[in-house]
Amino acid sequence: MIQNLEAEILASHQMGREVFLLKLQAPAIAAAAQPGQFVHIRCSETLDPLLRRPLSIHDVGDRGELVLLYQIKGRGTAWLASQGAGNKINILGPIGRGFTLPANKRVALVAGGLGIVPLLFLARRALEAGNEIDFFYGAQDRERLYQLETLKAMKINLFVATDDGSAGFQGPVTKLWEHYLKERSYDRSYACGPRAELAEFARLVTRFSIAAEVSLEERMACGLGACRGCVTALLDARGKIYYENVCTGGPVFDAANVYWGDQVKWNKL
Amino acid sequence: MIQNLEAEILASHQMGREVFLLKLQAPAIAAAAQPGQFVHIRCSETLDPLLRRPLSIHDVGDRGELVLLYQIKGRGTAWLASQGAGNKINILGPIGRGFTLPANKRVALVAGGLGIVPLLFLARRALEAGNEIDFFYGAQDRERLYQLETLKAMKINLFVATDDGSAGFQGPVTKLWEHYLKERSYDRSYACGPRAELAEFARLVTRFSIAAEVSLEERMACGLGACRGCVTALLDARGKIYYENVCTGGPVFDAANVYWGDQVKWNKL
Amino acid sequence: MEQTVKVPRVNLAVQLAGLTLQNPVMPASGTFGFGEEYAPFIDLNSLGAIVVKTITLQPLIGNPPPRLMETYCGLLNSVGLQNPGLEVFIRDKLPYLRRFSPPLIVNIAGRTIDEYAELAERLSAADGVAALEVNISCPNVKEGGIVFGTVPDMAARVTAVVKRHTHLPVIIKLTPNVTDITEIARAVEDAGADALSLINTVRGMAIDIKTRRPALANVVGGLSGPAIKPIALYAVWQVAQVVKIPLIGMGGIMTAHDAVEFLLAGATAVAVGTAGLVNPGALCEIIAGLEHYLLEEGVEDIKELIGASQM
Amino acid sequence: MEQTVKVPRVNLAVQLAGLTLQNPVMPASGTFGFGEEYAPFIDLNSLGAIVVKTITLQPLIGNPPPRLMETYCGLLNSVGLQNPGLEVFIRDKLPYLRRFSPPLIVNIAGRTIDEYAELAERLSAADGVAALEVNISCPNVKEGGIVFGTVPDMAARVTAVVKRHTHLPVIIKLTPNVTDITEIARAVEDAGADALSLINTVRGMAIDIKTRRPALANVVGGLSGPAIKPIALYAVWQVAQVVKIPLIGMGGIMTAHDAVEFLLAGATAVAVGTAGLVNPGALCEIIAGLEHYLLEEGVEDIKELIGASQM
Ligand SMILES: Cc1cc2nc3c(=O)[nH]c(=O)nc-3n(C[C@H](O)[C@H](O)[C@H](O)COP(=O)(O)OP(=O)(O)OC[C@H]3O[C@@H](n4cnc5c(N)ncnc54)[C@H](O)[C@@H]3O)c2cc1C
Ligand SMILES: Cc1cc2nc3c(=O)[nH]c(=O)nc-3n(C[C@H](O)[C@H](O)[C@H](O)COP(=O)(O)OP(=O)(O)OC[C@H]3O[C@@H](n4cnc5c(N)ncnc54)[C@H](O)[C@@H]3O)c2cc1C
Ligand SMILES: Cc1cc2nc3c(=O)[nH]c(=O)nc-3n(C[C@H](O)[C@H](O)[C@H](O)COP(=O)(O)O)c2cc1C
Ligand SMILES: Cc1cc2nc3c(=O)[nH]c(=O)nc-3n(C[C@H](O)[C@H](O)[C@H](O)COP(=O)(O)O)c2cc1C
Ligand code: FES
Ligand code: FES
Repeated sequence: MIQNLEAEILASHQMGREVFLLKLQAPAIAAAAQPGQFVHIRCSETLDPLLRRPLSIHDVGDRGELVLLYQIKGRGTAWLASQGAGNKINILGPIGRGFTLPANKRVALVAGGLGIVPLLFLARRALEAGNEIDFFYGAQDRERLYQLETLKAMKINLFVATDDGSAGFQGPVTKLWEHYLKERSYDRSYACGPRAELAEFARLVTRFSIAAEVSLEERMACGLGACRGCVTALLDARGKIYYENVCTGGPVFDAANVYWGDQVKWNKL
Repeated sequence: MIQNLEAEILASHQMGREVFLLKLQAPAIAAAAQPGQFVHIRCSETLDPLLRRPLSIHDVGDRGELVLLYQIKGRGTAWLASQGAGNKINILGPIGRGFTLPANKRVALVAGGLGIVPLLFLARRALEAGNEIDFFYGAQDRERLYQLETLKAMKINLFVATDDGSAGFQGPVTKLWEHYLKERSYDRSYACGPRAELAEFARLVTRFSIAAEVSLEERMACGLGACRGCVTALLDARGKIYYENVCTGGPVFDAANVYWGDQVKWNKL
Repeated sequence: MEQTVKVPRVNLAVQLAGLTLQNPVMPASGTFGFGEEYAPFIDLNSLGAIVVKTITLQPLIGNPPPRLMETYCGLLNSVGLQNPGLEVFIRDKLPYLRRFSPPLIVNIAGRTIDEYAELAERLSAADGVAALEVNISCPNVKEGGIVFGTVPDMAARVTAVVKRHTHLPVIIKLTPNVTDITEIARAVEDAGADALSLINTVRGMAIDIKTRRPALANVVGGLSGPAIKPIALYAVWQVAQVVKIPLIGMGGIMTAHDAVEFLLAGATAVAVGTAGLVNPGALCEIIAGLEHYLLEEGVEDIKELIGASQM
Repeated sequence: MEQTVKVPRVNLAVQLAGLTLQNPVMPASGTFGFGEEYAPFIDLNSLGAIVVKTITLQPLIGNPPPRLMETYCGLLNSVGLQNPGLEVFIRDKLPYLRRFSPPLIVNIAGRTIDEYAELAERLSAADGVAALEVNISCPNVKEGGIVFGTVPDMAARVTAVVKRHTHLPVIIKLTPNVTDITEIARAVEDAGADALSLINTVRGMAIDIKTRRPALANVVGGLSGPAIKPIALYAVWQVAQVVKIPLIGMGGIMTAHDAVEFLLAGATAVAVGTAGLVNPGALCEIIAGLEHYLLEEGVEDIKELIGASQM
């Protein structure tokens, strides 16, 4: 069940120029959290900004800690970054359908940029379930490869790509994955990152016939499935478009069901 | 000239259940401040609440300190009360026409409730200018007689009234003043407090033919005389109503010029 | 043996178009889904009424994303009446909703007058529907919706037709996007409306300055939330001066304080939309806040507040 | 000897109805007094234009207080066009305003069409007036003002008459309180308007729940500020699709970001009202912010932004 609670900030660490790691005390949410789910946060004490902001669950701790990782994008996240340890913030969660957790399988996780957020949590749970993990992680440059040390300490096969080549392969993480796809096979794959990268990921999994899930983003209001505002275009069995809530129908979707074209254009049909 | 600056909070003391004394470092404003003037304060880091809040200048210190005293009334003042030492707030000031400062005269100052705010500052300056001061101070009860010790330490004749009789005379401060008016004469008098009390004060000064000034309040937007939003009804020489900005035409007005009736009713004329 | 009887000290109940509401607070259509989404957070039985998302005859897939954009103290939406259609509503949603005691108000929209008629008829035959709220004011669909809401004659025709096809109380929901809302209100009252809901969202827009494209795929959206409260309150006040039928006020109600303003302006009940999207507990907090306000002010019956603001 | 020449790297200038504005930012009428009130805070010479409070033929004492009420992200006002009248304006205010280089736009309102004509004629004869902004949209006065702004025919008549009585560019200021603002805009364009200002305030109201009286003595007020930005932006967008004359966009502009949205929607210039009431430096901060934005985005000429948002 989704909790609506005031969570105390245990710590807020700056991880990069505009990226923060936030540790909250929220046992009821941490206990129920599944990788791929998110929390919906009030980022103001006033009515401006008005709406909550969704942030994926990055990790949970043994003592009810809930860990988030986010980038300052606008006023909501800027407010969040201004809150220090001891402050309380109002959060709803855990929300949404997370990733399908495999057991004893070979899986690939493909993270682009802040796409690392839910995939780190997924990697941890997937390891516990006895899976073998190839983890592909791409970012603009080495400074933006957040949580690299944490990943290195995990029993996963880590592959790194950066746009500028400052760490690992130079180029998009999907390109890097493509190299390995020819030689390594997967039972399932998972991706989170910018939409263009996810579309490329979806192209690859179709070509290599791999079951795949992606985590999508849309602007949200309620986060509860009530307002129908956060939809994304999916394809039904006959290839016809329909709109599904990202908040409760997702944020994780089967890559094969997602309509990867320009969603706006469909309006004209 | 009106300053627009970020002032650091030196201290914020709670003086009563909902009343706070705020000390700011604002040398440019403190140096220019005249009793009766006010500052106009942004009470939010967001756009909600939107408008500034006017607060009278309560006192100034030797090292550029500006002292305010206010009661929490709504969201703006509540925000202000949440700000602690070291924080900076945006203030405009000093604004408005203050009290006419007498020299070597006998004056009466009549304060009702938070009306003490500008009158304490006036008393200090009036003392410096060699005046003899009868200070009448009324409040609901003794707990709400803020700054009583400060007043007692000043070379003024202090007369106290409370609605419940928990300190001094039981009844309205204007009633108390009326007793003394029969035996004491004044060159000039000054009042600040709830409008009903000011109206009664105005009645008394007319009856006893004392020159008198009152400090009025109206809701404000700009505080600069630009929007014409903060007007109060005054009477011109022929007894006809006109509207004057409280922010720049006041907040201190000659009691004889103020229209004390229901301002709204004039609309119908 | 002594007994402690908890006597409710204030009366929150109001009468609205033949319905008795235990309190005047209900969700605004389209912001409460079909009720189930809020069940984890509030007791639906504590509401004054339950109001569901607009139902159309056929399922509607709605507008493409992005459908939402936050504005200063406001929310733009262009959901476009996405809904599963009448049949699925009756089959899949109504049974759940019937479990709750507050009157169920079903909001309907047609593309044609005939569709309004059919919706009214079939919902009146369904068990568990207490009243119809007729949406002639959605800014997000091209056909139907708003065209019916801006021309007094059309508004009256829809009202009359719906009235002929139902025995249920008919509430007409008005748009603020008109030169004179009282004209529409009067036309609709004359045509037999039992109550009015006002206001629907205010048309608005935002532009994404990075992409230089309208922030909503649909370009125009409906503005809701605290930003529009003064507009909504004035609409209620204006209409309350000219009609006799009861009003449901809505638009930017965030707190019990806001709700009291709407009652004083002449609303018999209030609906809460955007506030519930931000805070799922909002409806119940507003109900509790109203009770608290009445106790504080020494008002025994909330009905005393209705229309009590006068110049 | 080397010389460092500071070359302005971006061009902020726009053309508007024959006027050249060094940048597209001006104050909104009625929020900037007669300029002098802001002189302690900003250099009036840095503005794109100067716009003064509405002038009427006779002095107006305005509406009784309270005239202001804050709402969520908004401001309700019912100043009621208080102003010293045409003669005092020309005698006491104009000489001061003539000292500044940006074009001076004088906003006028009449109670009758003849009054508009006389205002236009006499201001055109005065030295230092660059253009007239014709207020046919004030929600706070009973006569004149808004009645002219809601009926296309009336709006066109006022426009034509003003045009006949002046050689100055004529800007007509429209109200958003209509069913279809494009209809009014077209009528006014056809009648010869050189530019349009939109929007004036949105009618709204608030109630003081303590006294149970309307918060404004005048009951209804005009809503301005960030709350109305989406409404204003949509009005600009809509009108930009149907008229050829340039638009001055206004309503809730708080930041350069907001101003860019208005330009993208089709405004040639923008006016800033409520933001300046909250922060006296707002106009200059917005001008600086626009320059910064152009530099960041690599846009050399701000004119490239005008109407650049497309679906
Ligand atoms: C399910 C989900 C999970 C997410 N997880 C993370 C995460 O773990 N870490 C992280 O840094 N970000 C995450 N995001 C994105 C994050 O929600 C937005 O960056 C944030 O809401 C921006 O808020 P703001 O007030 O700072 O910026 P705003 O000023 O509101 O917006 C800045 C930009 O962000 C976009 N945006 C605003 N709100 C949303 C929204 N609700 N969803 C998507 N985009 C939005 C705006 O369109 C704009 O382009 C997630 C989004 C979703 C939908
Ligand atoms: C010149 C002047 C000097 C003042 N000096 C002081 C002072 O020294 N100490 C002090 O405690 N208060 C003072 N006030 C009153 C103070 O400005 C208001 O109490 C404050 O603005 C309320 O803001 P809020 O957000 O807390 O409450 P809100 O929620 O905004 O309002 C609460 C109540 O205060 C009224 N109010 C709101 N804004 C104003 C305003 N600008 N002017 C008058 N009433 C308003 C509202 O109508 C409402 O009834 C002064 C007012 C003026 C005009
Ligand atoms: C996301 C969203 C969806 C809405 N959908 C509908 C709808 O389907 N039918 C309807 O009559 N009104 C709809 N509305 C309008 C609301 O019922 C209400 O009239 C409006 O939002 C003003 O109230 P608020 O400010 O409390 O949200 C919707 C509003 C929002 C925000
Ligand atoms: C206090 C106040 C007074 C105003 N007076 C006038 C006026 O005299 N004439 C006019 O045409 N518009 C007047 N307006 C409307 C503004 O010019 C502007 O159209 C409106 O406020 C929207 O812009 P904003 O949201 O930036 O304030 C006034 C607005 C305010 C807030
Ligand atoms: S955000 Fe409301 S349905 Fe998803
Ligand atoms: S507050 Fe604007 S004129 Fe006084």
